[in-house]
Amino acid sequence: MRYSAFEIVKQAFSGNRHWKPAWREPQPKPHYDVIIVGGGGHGLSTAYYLAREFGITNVAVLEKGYLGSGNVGRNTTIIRSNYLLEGNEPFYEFSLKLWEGLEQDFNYNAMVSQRGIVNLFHSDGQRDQYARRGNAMKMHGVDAELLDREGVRKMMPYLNFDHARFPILGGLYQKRAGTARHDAVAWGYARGADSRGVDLIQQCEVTGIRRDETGRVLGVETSKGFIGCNKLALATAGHTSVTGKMAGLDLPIETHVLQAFVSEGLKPVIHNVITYGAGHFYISQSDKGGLVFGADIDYYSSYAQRGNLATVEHTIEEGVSLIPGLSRARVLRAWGGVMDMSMDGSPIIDRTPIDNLYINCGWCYGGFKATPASGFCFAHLIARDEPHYTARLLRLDRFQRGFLVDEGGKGPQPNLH
Amino acid sequence: MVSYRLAAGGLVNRGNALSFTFDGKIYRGLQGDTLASALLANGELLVGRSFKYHRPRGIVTAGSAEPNALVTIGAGARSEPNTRATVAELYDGLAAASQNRWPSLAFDIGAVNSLLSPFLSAGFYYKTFMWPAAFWEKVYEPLIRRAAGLGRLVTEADPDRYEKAWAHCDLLVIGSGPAGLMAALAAGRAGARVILVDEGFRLGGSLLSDSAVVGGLKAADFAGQVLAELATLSNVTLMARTTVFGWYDDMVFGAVEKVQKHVAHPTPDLPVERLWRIVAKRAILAAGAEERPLVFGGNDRPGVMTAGAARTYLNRYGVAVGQRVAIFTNGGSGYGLARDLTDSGVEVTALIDARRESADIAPESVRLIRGGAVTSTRGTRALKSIIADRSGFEEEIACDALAMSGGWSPVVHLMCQRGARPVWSEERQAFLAPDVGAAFVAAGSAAGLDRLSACLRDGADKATVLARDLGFAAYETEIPDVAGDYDPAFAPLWYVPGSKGKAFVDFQNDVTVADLGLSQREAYSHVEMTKRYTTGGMATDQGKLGNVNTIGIVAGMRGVSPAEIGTTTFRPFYTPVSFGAMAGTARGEHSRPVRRSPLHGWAARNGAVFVEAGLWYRSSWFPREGEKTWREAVDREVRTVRASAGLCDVSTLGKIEIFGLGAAEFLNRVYSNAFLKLPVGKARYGLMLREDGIVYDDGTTSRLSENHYVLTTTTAYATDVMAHLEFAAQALWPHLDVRFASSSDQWAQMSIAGPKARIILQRVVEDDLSDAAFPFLSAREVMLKGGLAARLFRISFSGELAYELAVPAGYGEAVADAIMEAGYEEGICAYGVEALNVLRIEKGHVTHNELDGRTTADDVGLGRMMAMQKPDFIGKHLSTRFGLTAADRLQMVGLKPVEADAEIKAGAHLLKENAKPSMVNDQGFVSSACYSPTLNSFIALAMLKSGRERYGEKIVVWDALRGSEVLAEVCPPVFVDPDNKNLHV
Amino acid sequence: MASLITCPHCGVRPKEEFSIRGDAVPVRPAPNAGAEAWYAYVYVRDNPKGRIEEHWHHTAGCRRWLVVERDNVTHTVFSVRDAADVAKARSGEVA
Amino acid sequence: MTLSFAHRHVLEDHIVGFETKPNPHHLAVARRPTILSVLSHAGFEAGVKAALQALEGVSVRICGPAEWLAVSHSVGPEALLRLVRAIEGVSAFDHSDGRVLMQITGPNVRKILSKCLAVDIDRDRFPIGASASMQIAHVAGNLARTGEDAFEIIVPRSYAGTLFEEVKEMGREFALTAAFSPE
Repeated sequence: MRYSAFEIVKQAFSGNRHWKPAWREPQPKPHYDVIIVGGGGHGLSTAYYLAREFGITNVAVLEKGYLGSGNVGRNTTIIRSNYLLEGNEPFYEFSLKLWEGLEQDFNYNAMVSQRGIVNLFHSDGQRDQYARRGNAMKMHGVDAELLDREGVRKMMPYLNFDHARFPILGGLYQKRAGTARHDAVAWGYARGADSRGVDLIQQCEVTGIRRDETGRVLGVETSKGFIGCNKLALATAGHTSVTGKMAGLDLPIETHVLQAFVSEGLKPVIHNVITYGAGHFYISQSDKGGLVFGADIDYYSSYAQRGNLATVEHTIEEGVSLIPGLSRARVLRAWGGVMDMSMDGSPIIDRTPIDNLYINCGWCYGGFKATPASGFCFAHLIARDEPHYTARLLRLDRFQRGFLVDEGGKGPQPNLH
Repeated sequence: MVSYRLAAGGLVNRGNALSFTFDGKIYRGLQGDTLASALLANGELLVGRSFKYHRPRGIVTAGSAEPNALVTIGAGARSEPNTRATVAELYDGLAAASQNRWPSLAFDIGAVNSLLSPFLSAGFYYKTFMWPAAFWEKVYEPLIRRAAGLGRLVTEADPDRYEKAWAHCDLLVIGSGPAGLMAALAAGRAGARVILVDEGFRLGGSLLSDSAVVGGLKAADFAGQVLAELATLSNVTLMARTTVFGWYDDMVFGAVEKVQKHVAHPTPDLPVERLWRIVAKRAILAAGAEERPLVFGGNDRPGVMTAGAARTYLNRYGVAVGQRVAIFTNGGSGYGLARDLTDSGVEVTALIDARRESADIAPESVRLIRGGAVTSTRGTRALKSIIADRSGFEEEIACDALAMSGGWSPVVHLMCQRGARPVWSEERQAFLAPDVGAAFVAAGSAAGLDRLSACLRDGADKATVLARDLGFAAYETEIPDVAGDYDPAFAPLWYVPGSKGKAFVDFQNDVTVADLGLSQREAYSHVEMTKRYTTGGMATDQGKLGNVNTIGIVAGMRGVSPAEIGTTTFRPFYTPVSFGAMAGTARGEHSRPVRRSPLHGWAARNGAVFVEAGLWYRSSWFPREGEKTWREAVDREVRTVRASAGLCDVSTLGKIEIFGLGAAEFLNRVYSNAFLKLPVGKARYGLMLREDGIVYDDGTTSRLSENHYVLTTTTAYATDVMAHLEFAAQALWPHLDVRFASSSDQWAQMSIAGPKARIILQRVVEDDLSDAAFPFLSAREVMLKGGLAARLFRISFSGELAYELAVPAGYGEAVADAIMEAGYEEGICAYGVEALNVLRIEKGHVTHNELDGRTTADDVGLGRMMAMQKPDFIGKHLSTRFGLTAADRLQMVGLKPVEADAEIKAGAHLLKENAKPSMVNDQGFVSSACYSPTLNSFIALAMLKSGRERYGEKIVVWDALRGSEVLAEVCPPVFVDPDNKNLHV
Repeated sequence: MASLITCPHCGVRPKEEFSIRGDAVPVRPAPNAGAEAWYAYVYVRDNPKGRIEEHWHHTAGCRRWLVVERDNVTHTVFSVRDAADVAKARSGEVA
Repeated sequence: MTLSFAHRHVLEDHIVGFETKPNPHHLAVARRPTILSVLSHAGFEAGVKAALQALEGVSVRICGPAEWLAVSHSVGPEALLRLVRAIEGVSAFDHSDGRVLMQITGPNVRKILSKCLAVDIDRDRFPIGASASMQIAHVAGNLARTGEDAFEIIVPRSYAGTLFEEVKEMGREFALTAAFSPE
């Protein structure tokens, strides 16, 4: 069923009683060409692109909860491609390009909204770093502007210019960045994959990976029984160590929790995405009026989808320091996303030492914006057994070989990335 | 006028009238009112508009679950959007305004959405607004954003104060209703440290709204009696106006206290709100139960509210919610209300009980309709009548208020915030609190449904168990007799079949039963997906009123038990918390502590312009009269240092005193270069790596005596390096005899640099400073003239003859003044970090601009500092990985523009001449740049692919971000005195 | 955990007083251990779901490194020990 | 050339005027107390602690295992350093200029402190004589209880201004006054 304005009108006149299910709820087949573990954003987009770009449709996505129940439904919805390093910038730009055509592509309004992002800087040193990053973006043909203090003030007069501990000196602006409606991203990919024949199997937890004596993966043990496959792809960020261990993989990943927040609905004041350079804080305002914001991880390892009060306070201290007017707004809800913090802060999309096992992990807290490219590149890898050009540096062996993609320069302490 | 104030009754102070405004109109209320009760007392039923359809809405509850009566209170920088009128304490001068309407509350253009509702079904926006693509951002989204939100955020800074505090107790009791009060009493009498909190401005909870008689007293008086006793116990703290919003690990509860939200003019000596972190050994959740609305056509008409709310307005505030009140119930609550209303002389036009039979007895004067249901309501901006249906027979009943009761849901929110899910009880037809261990239990109606007497008993008993568990001798608490309460038991009725018109499940977000049906048809069937697709439960009340009904209705559609549907995830915050309270004082200029150098006053007196450097303020440059730009000052400072002498504050560098027989070995392992043989009285430059082989930090370390060193770090890394050393000493090599402590704050440290540095310093220092007596890299204690012991180091960052002098911090200013005076004739100047930066760039010294967490020692030309012959040092073993030694790594070089006045800026990238800009063609970047007054040219340090092989090459300094391209020559990174002659004079 | 940590030296303290480094299980290899061992020590993390050991530094208190043994799902803390004691015990000496 | 160097307290800029009469809630800043950092080498911890506690006119503040501050209002830094360095297994240095000491007193002092720190300072849990390093108003400092309603705070000099202002702010509710201690 194609969604269109006409369809909406037509359905409205029959009391909205004839809308079709957005996807089937199939029983698993005994065997698939490809099984993707994880029905989150990355898993679903991988399935979608496998079907759409590479013609591989005998695919199952196994999800232990409901579709989109992982981090895709629990994040601050920012999309951007303002990176510094060669390992990252082309990949995230590829992703942003896919975002730009996404709705028409999968016939679902994911409300991709390119309202721009401003990374504020507060010292000369930080300006130099952002200039370096902005020039890297421009080298790759990506839009970037360096705003001075007045430029920032003109765009966001409500920021704290006069009583700040760390004055705002300017900002790196990427106009094409913005936000997307996170749940709709998952649903759009799911619907697109389903309509191309992919089986989306919910409430199906993978409990083991079955391998033959040569080590080859035969399939997965699940709460719905054994399901065989030719290729197995893990897209279980947050839990990659757990699923990886089922196949004996040891990974450069620690799991941490990142809290995010939303305020009560308010008439829109903040039009773009802002990141605070003197601390960890980022904020945007959704199309419903909620202020969506977050800051740093809780710093300790956690698989619990919840954080602690100290981080909440710290986040909001930063927020009020940056935007004094927030003081009388109210925070409505906090949630916690469980994430793979990799040892250099960048993701891994690669084959593994096990022949037909592929992983997509290590997204730290930046996985949402990567959803389209991650799926595309992972599908490319699975289909062709070679990395997509933009993901060629996001390899698993880079740690051993010393080719780190360390955007923050923080070194091998995952909670610092 | 429909609702009105009764002539008598209630807990309001009839002798104290308060004046307030709503949408500009002046009203009178009474002390003890909420804004909601005062509006009702004035007959104001219409208080807000819903989010999506802009339907007129009235007050539904008398508490914190209110979805409709959201108003903005206050004006200007003190205006507070989305405030629930039902919990806003009335004060004289309160000014409230309705929200989400234009041009006025009564005539709201947005209400046209209601007519379009067939097109605006759940999730409609996911299916449309996609064509043409460009229209989304230009047309559709701006329209959607115009409609977004409820209240308006004022962007001015908040003029009020906020605080945060910690509290500790044996037992935290949340809720001061019957169970909470008795729990506090039982534990308080036993001697436990008890904190009793309640979100209301008057303690007593539901007792304040109850018409029952407890121990011979009116329920509210009984509460008063217990509170009076609690107030005499020094181990009990009573906290009204305090909402526990979150339960965190280790029994830490977050709570927010409204300290001055009920006054027109807050005093600055107190905060308006205070955030509490309450650490409790045990806790009792006695938060009561929330009454569910019934779901039927037109259940959102102003005038429709919960029965419990109607009872509260009647008994607590002396307000009748209507002149003719109809009641629609599926349990005893409706009967209790009918009795209270008739006792107060308010007409009850009909009591419609969905159950065919029950033991409840309606007052004689009230017409009871058993087995009936309300299928729709009439009225435009206020309720005029209801349509009651009994066995297919419809009857229109005129009324101006409808009280509904769909049963009760225990308020278990807090106990579910750490992952446990509430448990469906078939018997209670409610989700009950999960078992979260013995330290945190629910009591009273929060623990299930029970009569008042049982709640009193439950609170006392559970507190007794917990107090005994903590070792207190707790005795059984006597529970008074209760008369005149009602049985709140009910039978399930999730949705009235045959309802006409929209039947709302989530009032604020306008989610209807039809929306739930659509979500199921479209396969958004998991309850979390249903929520996300319909937005039910996502409003400011977070589904407090609607979620259980949603679950019941979806269960009905699917033909399963609500247990199978389950709840969505409970997360903080129980009720929304102001950013202000969460931020406390840590905002604006106070967002981080300020660190002041001991030479701050000296620098200020010398005219310094300060700059933030981490937590510090450092002197950036020292402008003199006539200097128009910062560059003029910096150029002069640099020239003065190169020609004569300057004094720079370097107190902010980290300083760590290291002691022990193992100190030398320790240093040898934490630095990449050799440290075992550093002689006493000598300083050495050291390079510290991370374990992955990347440079971490640099600094000098001096051996002051055989087993005493002082190590310095950069300002930025002082804290991290200290922790890093502690890790190495404690977790890696605990056997080494090494102890250390930071002495960063003890010393005022100043660098005296320049060819005249010795002459000047000698005038202040007793010891012989000749090159022979105190050569380069000397480091030892000296005596200043006047008898002050100091530390002197002959080290140089500027490349000139230079010393660093450290004196006890309190003497810093005096000593700096003395040196400035001693060097007056030589023209000594104060110089700041900007000049220091120029001096070090000219000399090719690195900072964290170059050491950006990705560079190796070799990258920055310090490969010789990798003492690979040492068996072990941090970073040695991974430093030889292929990627870290590859030939095309970025290496530090100098850059000189071909045209001297062409400016190079840090952050520019490098391209081969005529190369097209692309990431593949990217040759590196400029890490540091400045104008060199010594060379009369811009110069830069840059990281360039295979840089050291490319001296002499012309390269494009590409700065498209700032619109510049400069041709520069690659050169060695040391621009001044490459042979280090100046250091040894 | 994570709201409060009972420091073996200072008693119950809020999380704000600590800085956290990460997994405390990997042991620094012997200097001659070889590339694979060093790679594993610096980069590879077992990262189990459940009981873990983590290095916490009591930065605003006694400035000792601690090994916090806890559950990363329930956040229950089982023990908090001084890292030096743990390191000594691991190297075969009774702490 | 003979020089004499004036010593300046870091809070000179924050404390203006001495005319204010101390209120019941008062913050008294010591002008020049002697404060040494004392570290014990492995194996000597108990002996060092006992020896420190035996020193006359010296208060011992616990920073952590094997680390203390030795505080005195009567013994000067050089003299105290000599005494302390005579203890076996000790390394010590003069920290008098690197640390600022203030005493806060008053019937509601615990209420003020509960707004500055997280530690339970109920009399049963933090009795008179107890001391520990902890976060005080966002600054790592040392707190000691010197009386029923009296506490002593020692913080790094560079942070003293921030801490002083924050404690004063939290004391506003009880009209907290502040001044240098009378010499």
